[in-house]
Amino acid sequence: MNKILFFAHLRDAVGEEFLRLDVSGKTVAELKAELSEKYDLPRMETVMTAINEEFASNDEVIQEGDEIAFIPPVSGG
Amino acid sequence: MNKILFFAHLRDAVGEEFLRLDVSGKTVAELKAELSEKYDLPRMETVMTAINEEFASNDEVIQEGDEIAFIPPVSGG
Amino acid sequence: MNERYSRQVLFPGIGKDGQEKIRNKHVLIIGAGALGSGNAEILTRAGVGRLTIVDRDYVEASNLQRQQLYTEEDVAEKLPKAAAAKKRLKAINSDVEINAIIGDATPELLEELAAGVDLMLDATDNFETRMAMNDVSQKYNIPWIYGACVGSYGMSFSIIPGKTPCLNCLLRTIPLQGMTCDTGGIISPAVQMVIAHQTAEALKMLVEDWDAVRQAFVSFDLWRNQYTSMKMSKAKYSGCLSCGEERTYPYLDRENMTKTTVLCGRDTVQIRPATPGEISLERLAGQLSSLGYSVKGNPYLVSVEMGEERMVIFQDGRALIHGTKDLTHAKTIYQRILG
Amino acid sequence: MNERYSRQVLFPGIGKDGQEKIRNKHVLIIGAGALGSGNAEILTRAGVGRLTIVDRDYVEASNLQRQQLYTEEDVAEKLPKAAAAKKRLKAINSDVEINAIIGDATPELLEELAAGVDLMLDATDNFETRMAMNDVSQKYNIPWIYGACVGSYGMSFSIIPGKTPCLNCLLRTIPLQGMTCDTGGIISPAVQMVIAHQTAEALKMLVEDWDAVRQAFVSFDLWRNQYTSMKMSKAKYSGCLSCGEERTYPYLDRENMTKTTVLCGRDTVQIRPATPGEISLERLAGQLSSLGYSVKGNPYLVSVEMGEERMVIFQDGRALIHGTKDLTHAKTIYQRILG
Repeated sequence: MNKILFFAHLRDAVGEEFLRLDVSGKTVAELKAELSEKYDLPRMETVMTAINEEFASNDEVIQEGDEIAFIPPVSGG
Repeated sequence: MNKILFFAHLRDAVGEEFLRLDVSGKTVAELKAELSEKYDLPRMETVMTAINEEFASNDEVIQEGDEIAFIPPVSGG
Repeated sequence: MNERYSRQVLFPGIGKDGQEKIRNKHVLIIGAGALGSGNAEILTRAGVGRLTIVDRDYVEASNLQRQQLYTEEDVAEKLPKAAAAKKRLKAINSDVEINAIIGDATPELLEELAAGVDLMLDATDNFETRMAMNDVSQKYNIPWIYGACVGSYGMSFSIIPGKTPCLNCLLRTIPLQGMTCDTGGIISPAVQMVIAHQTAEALKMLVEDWDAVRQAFVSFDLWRNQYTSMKMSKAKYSGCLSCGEERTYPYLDRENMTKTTVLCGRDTVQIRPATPGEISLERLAGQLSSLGYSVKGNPYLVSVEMGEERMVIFQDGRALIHGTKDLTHAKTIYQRILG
Repeated sequence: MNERYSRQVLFPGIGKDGQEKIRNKHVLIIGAGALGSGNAEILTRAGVGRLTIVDRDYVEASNLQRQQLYTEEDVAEKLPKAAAAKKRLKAINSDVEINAIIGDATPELLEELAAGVDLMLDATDNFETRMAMNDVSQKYNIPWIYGACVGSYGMSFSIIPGKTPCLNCLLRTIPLQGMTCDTGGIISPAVQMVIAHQTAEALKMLVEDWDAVRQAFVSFDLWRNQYTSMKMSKAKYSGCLSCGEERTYPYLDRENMTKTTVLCGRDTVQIRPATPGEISLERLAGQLSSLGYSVKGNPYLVSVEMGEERMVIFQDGRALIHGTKDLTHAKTIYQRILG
């Protein structure tokens, strides 16, 4: 099982602070594509991903028990 | 085994951000007294304690695997 | 839409209704030092209806490094902080009613000011005043937001009567000899971080979004890169004298306050802490001298030079401030060092 | 000990030597909006030697809610932000040399300013300028600190050439259609929280305490009570064109910049983004109209009224700004909405 956390507007789009899903074996890119379709999430390809509080690239493979966080970069200032 | 985290001046007194010690079965008060003596920590009776990121009173008993944090209240402003 | 607040109204947590609510609220800020000036500026910019600020001090050169409303001119004029703050806040937002009170935040004054206040913000530098705010909060059912910092370390906690634990539940007694900005130093990022937390909580309460209010006690250290959130549901103490069933509001009682007396015929004020405690004189002397103060000591007392005054501290926490007859000034000096 | 900085010198992370180092440093701040004004005030109070501030905008009423150096008088006088900031900063600390530049932070200007600068602080409102800062940082070996916020959400990351990943490693390309303060709103606690992180990192770098510099990418949401620290050691990308072995500094190249042109004989500016991308017009129109803007659209374009101007945005990111001939002003409007 995996815990998937959403930050900023992604949290509003998903409607929950986190989801519990079994996504082990998938790459980050695959998970992004799946969630993007299911929740109509905007521009997921630009969103940063942390696995267990460490930066993860789009081709990293998710393991059982990993905690995933999606962190959208913003430009306001 | 337990992880024990120190904040603010306690961290400087201990010289480490955290210690790994087996302290299960002890109360918070007992652990405070022990550390206070070993590291010459000032006024530990006024320091707040979190066990697994939850407030713990002085008579709470520490369990195996618990993470303990010592957070000294300060008065500056 | 009022153009001035447009970016805040766009934020879904506030919106038009929230802005209207902010406009109708009255906030009391105790202290106009680092936390007080920063909190006051943010709430003034946010368009709060009324702001009452209490402070007993005047602006000094050593304040400018972190106290954001003040300028070199305020130091030159030795303006009281509350007055200097009001001047700047009016230039920032003339729509906000600013009530500046130059004086000591005694329990009597706090009780007097409590009527009609929607929220209190803690920007004081000592636990005695905080414990009095805490009792006033419980007695008059007014939420308040604790905030404090020293060095690069700080903390904040939102206290809502009837819902969260109170400060007395957490501390049980006033800690003596805590670290203060005069003994541990302070950098302004730590101040700003506490202010960020206090004002976010304040805005949530002003727009009455009670579900968004943080349940956890936050503490952080910006130099050591630490941040922790401590859940507080188990911290409520049923025997608490401030918020428990048999409450007595002990910190509104004169008996439990620091006592100040001018010593007859001498240019000296005596300070007696509310709860006498054992002070480690050796540790205090070491700490003060490593900070560059000129310190003398023996097993019974520590004597420290502080500008024009000299403070002598005894083991039970009692102190003599030589070189002044001003009670409020003497208490300020005492609390700067002993918290 | 200079009384003014005494509380900062007392902090063990700074001390006398650190204060001396701060005094000898030159910091470049890009942007004098919310992050820029707050960062500039803290570094000025801290006693930095020299501060250069670049901004292309002037003070407007909607800035006052969160931009801490400005007053109602600055709005009335329509002062350029860099000039208004300088006026206030000099009143706060006359010892600091303030260099105010009123203009667009183009790659050319950034390269010109880089000489002799010890540190750059990001306080801009768009990724194009940030990517140019990032390339300048790598090319001239100057650390910089990324900071950004929208709503109650914000983030910060310290970038040290040769040591940490750079912004181009993280993003790989400029995100189009990010959230901005003009589309998501902003509350000032979020601004202050970013500033707290940026200035803490800045002080560490100014006193050359490189071990204390935060290795993690911080992001937080003050309304939703979230905070996370993401370790970044694995983020460094060897093929990065900004910091990798075969670097080309692509964002210093005119080719990769947003192009602005006045359309001949019309009161209109055309904007062409550096990297054309597919914009979801439907989403954009929905977002803008739910924010209260007057919006019209069809499958090929979205048209939105923005005060005295009207902006028409096409699917590839190209836009026409009607009602102005001022290139910088048009680019400001475009980046406000599209980031």
